[in-house]
Amino acid sequence: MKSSSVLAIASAVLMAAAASSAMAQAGQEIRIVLPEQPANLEPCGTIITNVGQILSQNVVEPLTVIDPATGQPRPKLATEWTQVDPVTWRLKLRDNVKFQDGSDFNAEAAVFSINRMTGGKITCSNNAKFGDAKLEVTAVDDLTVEIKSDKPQPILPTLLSVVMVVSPKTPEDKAVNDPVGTGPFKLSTFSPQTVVLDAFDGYWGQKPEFTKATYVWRPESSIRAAMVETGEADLTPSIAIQDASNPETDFAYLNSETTAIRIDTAQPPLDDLRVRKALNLAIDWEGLAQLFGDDVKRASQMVVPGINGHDDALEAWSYDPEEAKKLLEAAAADGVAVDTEIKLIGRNGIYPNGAEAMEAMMTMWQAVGLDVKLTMLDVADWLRYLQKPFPEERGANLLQMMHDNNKGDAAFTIPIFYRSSGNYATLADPALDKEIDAALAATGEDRTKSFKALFDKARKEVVADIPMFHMIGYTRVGPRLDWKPDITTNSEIPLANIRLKD
Amino acid sequence: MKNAHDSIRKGEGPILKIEGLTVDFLSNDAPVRAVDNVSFQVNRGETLVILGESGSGKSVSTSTVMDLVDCPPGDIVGGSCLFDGIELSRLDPEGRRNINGRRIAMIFQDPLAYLNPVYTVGRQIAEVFESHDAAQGAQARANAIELLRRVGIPEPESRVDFYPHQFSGGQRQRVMIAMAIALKPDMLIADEPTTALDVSVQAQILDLLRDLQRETGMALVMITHDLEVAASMADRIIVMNGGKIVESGLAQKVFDNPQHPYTRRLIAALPHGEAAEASHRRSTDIRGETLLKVEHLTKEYVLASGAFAGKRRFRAVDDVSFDVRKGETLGIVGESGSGKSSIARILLRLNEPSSGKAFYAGENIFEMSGKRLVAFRRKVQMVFQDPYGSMNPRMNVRSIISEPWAIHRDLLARNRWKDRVAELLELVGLKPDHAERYPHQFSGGQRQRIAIARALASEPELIVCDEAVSALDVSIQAQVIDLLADLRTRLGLSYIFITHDLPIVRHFADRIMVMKQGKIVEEGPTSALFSAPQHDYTRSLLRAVPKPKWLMSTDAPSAAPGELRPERTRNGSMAG
Amino acid sequence: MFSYIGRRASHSILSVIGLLTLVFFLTRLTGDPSALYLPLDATAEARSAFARLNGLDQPIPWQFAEYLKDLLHLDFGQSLRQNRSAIEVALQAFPETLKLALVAITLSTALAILVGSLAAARPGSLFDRIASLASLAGASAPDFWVAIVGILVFAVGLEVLPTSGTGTWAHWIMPIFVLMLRPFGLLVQVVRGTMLSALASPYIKTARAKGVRRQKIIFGHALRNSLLPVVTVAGDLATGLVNGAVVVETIFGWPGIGKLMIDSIIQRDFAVVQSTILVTATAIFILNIAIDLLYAFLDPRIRY
Amino acid sequence: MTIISPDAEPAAAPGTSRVLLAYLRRDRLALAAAIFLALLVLAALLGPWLVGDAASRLGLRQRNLAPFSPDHAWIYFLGADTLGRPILARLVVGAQSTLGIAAAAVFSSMLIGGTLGLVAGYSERWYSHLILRLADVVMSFPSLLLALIVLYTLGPSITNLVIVLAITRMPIYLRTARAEVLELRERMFVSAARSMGAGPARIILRHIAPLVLPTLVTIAAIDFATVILSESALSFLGLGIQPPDFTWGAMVANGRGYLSTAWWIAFWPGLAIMLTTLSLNILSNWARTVADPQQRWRLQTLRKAAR
Repeated sequence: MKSSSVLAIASAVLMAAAASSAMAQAGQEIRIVLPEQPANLEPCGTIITNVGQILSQNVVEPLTVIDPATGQPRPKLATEWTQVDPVTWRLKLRDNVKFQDGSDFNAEAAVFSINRMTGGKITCSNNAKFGDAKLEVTAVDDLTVEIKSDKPQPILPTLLSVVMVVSPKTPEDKAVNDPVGTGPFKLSTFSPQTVVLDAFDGYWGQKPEFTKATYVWRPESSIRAAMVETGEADLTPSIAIQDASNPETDFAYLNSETTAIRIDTAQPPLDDLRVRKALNLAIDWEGLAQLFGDDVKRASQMVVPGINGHDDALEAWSYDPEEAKKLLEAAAADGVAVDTEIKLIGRNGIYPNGAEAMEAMMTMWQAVGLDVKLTMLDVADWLRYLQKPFPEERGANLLQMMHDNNKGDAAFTIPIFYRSSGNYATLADPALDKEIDAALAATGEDRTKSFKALFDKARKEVVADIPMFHMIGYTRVGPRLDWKPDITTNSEIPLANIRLKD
Repeated sequence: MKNAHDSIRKGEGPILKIEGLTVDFLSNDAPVRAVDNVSFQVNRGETLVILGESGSGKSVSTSTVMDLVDCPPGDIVGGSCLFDGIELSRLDPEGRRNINGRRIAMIFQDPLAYLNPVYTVGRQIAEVFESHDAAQGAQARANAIELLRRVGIPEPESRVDFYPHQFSGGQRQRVMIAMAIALKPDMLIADEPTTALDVSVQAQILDLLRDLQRETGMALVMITHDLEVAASMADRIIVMNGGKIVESGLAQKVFDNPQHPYTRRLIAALPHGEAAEASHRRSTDIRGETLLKVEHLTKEYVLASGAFAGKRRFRAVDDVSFDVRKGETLGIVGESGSGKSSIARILLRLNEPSSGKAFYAGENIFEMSGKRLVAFRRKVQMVFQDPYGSMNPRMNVRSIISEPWAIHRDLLARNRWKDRVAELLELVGLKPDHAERYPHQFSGGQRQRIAIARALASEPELIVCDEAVSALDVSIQAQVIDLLADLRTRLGLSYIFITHDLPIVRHFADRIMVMKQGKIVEEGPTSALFSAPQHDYTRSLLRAVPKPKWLMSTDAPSAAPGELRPERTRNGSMAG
Repeated sequence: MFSYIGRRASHSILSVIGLLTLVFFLTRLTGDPSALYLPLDATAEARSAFARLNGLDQPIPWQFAEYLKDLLHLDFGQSLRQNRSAIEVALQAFPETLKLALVAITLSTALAILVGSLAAARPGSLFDRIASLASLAGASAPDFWVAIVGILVFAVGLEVLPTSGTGTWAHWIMPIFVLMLRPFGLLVQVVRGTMLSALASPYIKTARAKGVRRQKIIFGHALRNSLLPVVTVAGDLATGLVNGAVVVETIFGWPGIGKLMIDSIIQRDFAVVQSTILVTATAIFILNIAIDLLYAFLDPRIRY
Repeated sequence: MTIISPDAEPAAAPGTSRVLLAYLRRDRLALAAAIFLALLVLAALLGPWLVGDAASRLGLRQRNLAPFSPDHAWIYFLGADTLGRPILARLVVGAQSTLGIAAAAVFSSMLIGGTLGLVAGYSERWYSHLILRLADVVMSFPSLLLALIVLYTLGPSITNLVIVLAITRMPIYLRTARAEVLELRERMFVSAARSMGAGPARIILRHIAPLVLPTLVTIAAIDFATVILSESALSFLGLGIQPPDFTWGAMVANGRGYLSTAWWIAFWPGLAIMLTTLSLNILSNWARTVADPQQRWRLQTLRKAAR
């Protein structure tokens, strides 16, 4: 009696297990667990990580995509593009593309999508990539679009990678949670627990292997890792380094993020170059790297390799506490108040182990004799220090920051940090401003060289920041999937690229 | 039924025989011996009264019979309890349970606390039947209704579904009795069953107990501290003191010819009717001037009685006028709810009156405020019924007595306080070195002395005593009253002495005012009121004082007024 | 009774209005949300456009007046984050929390009553000691710690429960267990304490003198009288759960109002913050009135 | 008692502290709890002096060092945290901030809540109603929101954390104090004081407050545990104490990500929290038994009479 009932239970459990695995295979469903709940599913906000990871290239598609290897734009819904004159670009669009609601993709639809983004009637995060550019978009014929801008836009095709094309039936003046695009999947449900996508039969390109994709979210990295381990999910991006313990399933990838500390060059004693250099030299970089994993790359500049303008030859600061002390002594001898209290402003949850890194750096700076005090702030509070106008009476401060340039060009980095008008810049050097303007206007080889020169100058002469690391992301991929993350994983997870192992 | 069969054997010798019972209560220090080598027996059908003051061990000995003493901290050191030939201490819990409620039943002093507040009385009575598998469900309920009718609860069919708090004190005790007699026990233990009740209600309950005993032939063990109740009920009497039996015998013999000094002292303290007239402590010189004059005092309460019914008004004090002269003691007598305590609280401005005036030394008390009120509160002091409750348990005696000086700063310089406390303590018969102790370290009588010392501290002219001696044991009552009378003579005080107990005021008051339902029904000099009461109510109050059993004619139990007595079921048949 | 409910309700409405006003002004002290809603590299124009679009450029008292005006039309504002009506967001999340809280508080109260009464029936016994210590130990651990260890042990190690999420009954086990720990621990103590004093009360003596069976004395007489303080504490704990199942919701991915509230607070989604507080505060006040009515039901002496 | 003649000696009170100690010895669990708490307070007071700056000494090359490693100094006995700092030293230093925050929060909420409760209970003026509505508002005000508001407007600091915790716990004391006062003010000795002419201030401070205090202190003991736990929950949500300051709660919160790989980082501080709150609960249970005259005998050495 007893043994038979045990047997019955055991067989029931086994059958249930078998059934669930069989279901997963038959349904060709993929389950992805994200770190955060997407607040909304507005296609104009795909540069927000958790929106982009669901929508981008799955539900909605951009006009162009960036090649992760070269940083150059490649065709997507726009098949080719030509620069007619410095302020005008002409795009050819893909033919035979249909939206998930049945309407046709054509020049009108492209114009509508661009105008919806730039129109200002909805809050559109993606639009920020265009800065303050004014665009005038017209449909030349059914599959040709012309874009005129008020000033030269040498990298417009790169910028077009954030233009998500939406059905013309989408409201123009209202943000939506039910996006309709041209992608291989259409939105089925969006609830506070889950987002479900179903395959779109009328997709123009190659059919993905999955017919259904389910997204859930858990903030705790260890739980997300556990979900993939137990088979509750197939894939999770951005797990913490300590959870990336299984080389079979956990893949490291250089993401496009660069961590750094900004030095407020306007505040004494940080206005002294020697102090700024000492700050860079006082950090035990090798030790600090332990916090971020073996694959982390020491950064010498604010963009990752592969971005147009990155200087591979530029060397990072080394660890030399003795030299740092000497520099500080010299500065002190010149009357610089090196004993002023310096506020180190960190942000909660900015990146994994971010707070630990700040604590460690504070201790190291204190070791060379600087009076550094750490303050960890909430995002909104921290933003007040990051962006202009800076708070009055902020005093000498160092600011923890992370920069993500995944758009292939240093133009998305240099002006904001180093030009006096830059939103995060504490510098105000007219000569430097001029150099930057020239570089931005340049094209081709010249552009690359100018950017490299600027990064060199920033590292060696200006020292307005303390570049830390090019960060590594870890993704856990379930054993039945054949897929590897790359630099774009932080902004999109195209389901069409994921294959099942057989 | 088994019970019916048992109850026939009336008068065939002892139903309960207790031999050498000794019970300790354990604590950190040496065990406290609550019952010390006590032996007695209860005969079938008789009434045995165990008389003793608080702490004499009278309740513990009977609780042991009912297995109600928690062990630990209780500890039955030795002795045997033989009930109808069964040694109780050898029974297992189930055996004890079978006896409790079925063969021995018990009723307690405070029925409000001893009835479960969240169940209807019907359910609690029915529980007796159900616990002993005598009846279930509807039958048990029907039995409960019948029992309620038998003990004199009006409209038992509807009242059976009432909760204990919806009954008056006397009715609650009737409910307890109904519960106790449900299975016609062989023995009923009544532990101070009438102590918290008014005299007239007390008389009714005692009558009921007597009637029931006659009907069922059960033995009745009555525990009381009240000599008059004891005399009115007892066939035999046991006097306990300090855990020991000091005297026992036939009731009349013990009362008429007490042997033990303790018993003698107890009986001497009893304010016997005519004797009080001879040995009274009334004041001798009453100066003519009027200290307090109360005119048409009325206190009305509005009772909100639910959402649908209108508002009901209730007059606690109804158009009362009187005056108090200097050096005089005015006694205010009435049963609970007569409004006598409301008057005290209003006069001290603890509650506000609805209308009326009260002039103290010519000034209307109710219009006083600020400094005038504070000054008035210095002149008039109050002594409360419960001396322990009226003192802050966190303050020592010195702070308690010096509090008036802390409030009325000009009364006494701080450096004189210590000496004055010592003086006052001596004045009320305590030792000066008691000043550093706390109220809980004193006995009830001592606490009341401290309360009097506190009242005297502000050098008052009038002291209002609200049931000031009612909570004290008989022998202590007399001492405190003597003290009050002494102080009156020495300090020229006036008293308003509020009580429910007529004999006590007879001893002490110059004039007496009898109150009923907020109104004054009779007022006059003490001796006149006792010798020739004018009002029916006063007469009935005087009559309700229990008379010794041996002086009563058995077939005419005194019919007491107050509560209406419903018709009794004549045949007295009990269901089951 | 009805007038009592009316009075309580009017007090509650007053409190809710006060609460909403306080929250309105205090949340505005926490800074400008536009920085959080726009990418870090958004232009100044984009920021001011955002503020204008969402009415954040007006002076705060003016914004409050607007808010009140909309409230009268039962318009609770739009969520900045979620592109939909704020009250809808809150009302969608609330039942999830309520389900969790009700099950947790009911189970822990029932269990605590059982364990606490048995412990009080034999004070000092082995059962009493173990029950007291174990329940207290459970209540003494940080809940998120218990939750994560629970997942690592039961979902990853033993693979008998799902890690997190919603769906089957198995998904309920761990969140409920974690939520129950603290209420259960505290309630066992309360039940044990009140039972001990109830068992020492006079009416228990009466019951014993009547020959009532021991089981009935404990569960019929003593327990019935101990329920009032238990209900009080359970009510307070339920209030806490309605307001604060945040940790469990966060860890187990339960889409409840606690998680919604904290997300909205951190994201400065003011309309949603206001709506969640409106919903939870209303629920708490209703709960309090319900508890008062339960008192009257449990104790016939209480009449309002 | 027998008849007490006026000159009979009232019972003398034995030395209170000696009796309490004897009661404590009778309850071994409570004794253990008391010893643990005493050691803890000692560690919090002397600890920082004992371990020096070890609590903040970086050891990036011995990150997540496992406990009980024989080849490291004794201070690494419990292992090292994510920055290679010795956990033992951090526990000792963290004890100070953890207990300090909890004590300050509990004390101030008891003081403020108790005072408001006294006023609200004794007086029936308009401000009593205001206080009650205020308590309602505070009670339904989510503590997390309050934490964020304070964190943002006043900045992250231990003082501000104390403010948040104190405000959220306040209504408990307010309501308890009020309920007690409502009962106490009807008591005879309050009437007696009033009839003697005592004003409201004197009655509240001299007569009522001393009797309310023991109840509040009992609640405070349990609340102490609650505050430590709420503080750790705030840390978990990132709204609690901010680095470089830390408490046990923050240590658990920071170590939670390592539970599967380096369990000791979150385990030791979690254990410390658990033992502390457990001890407080056990002690407050003990205190309740001592205070209850019907239960007190359980803690007494019951000496039977010789028979």
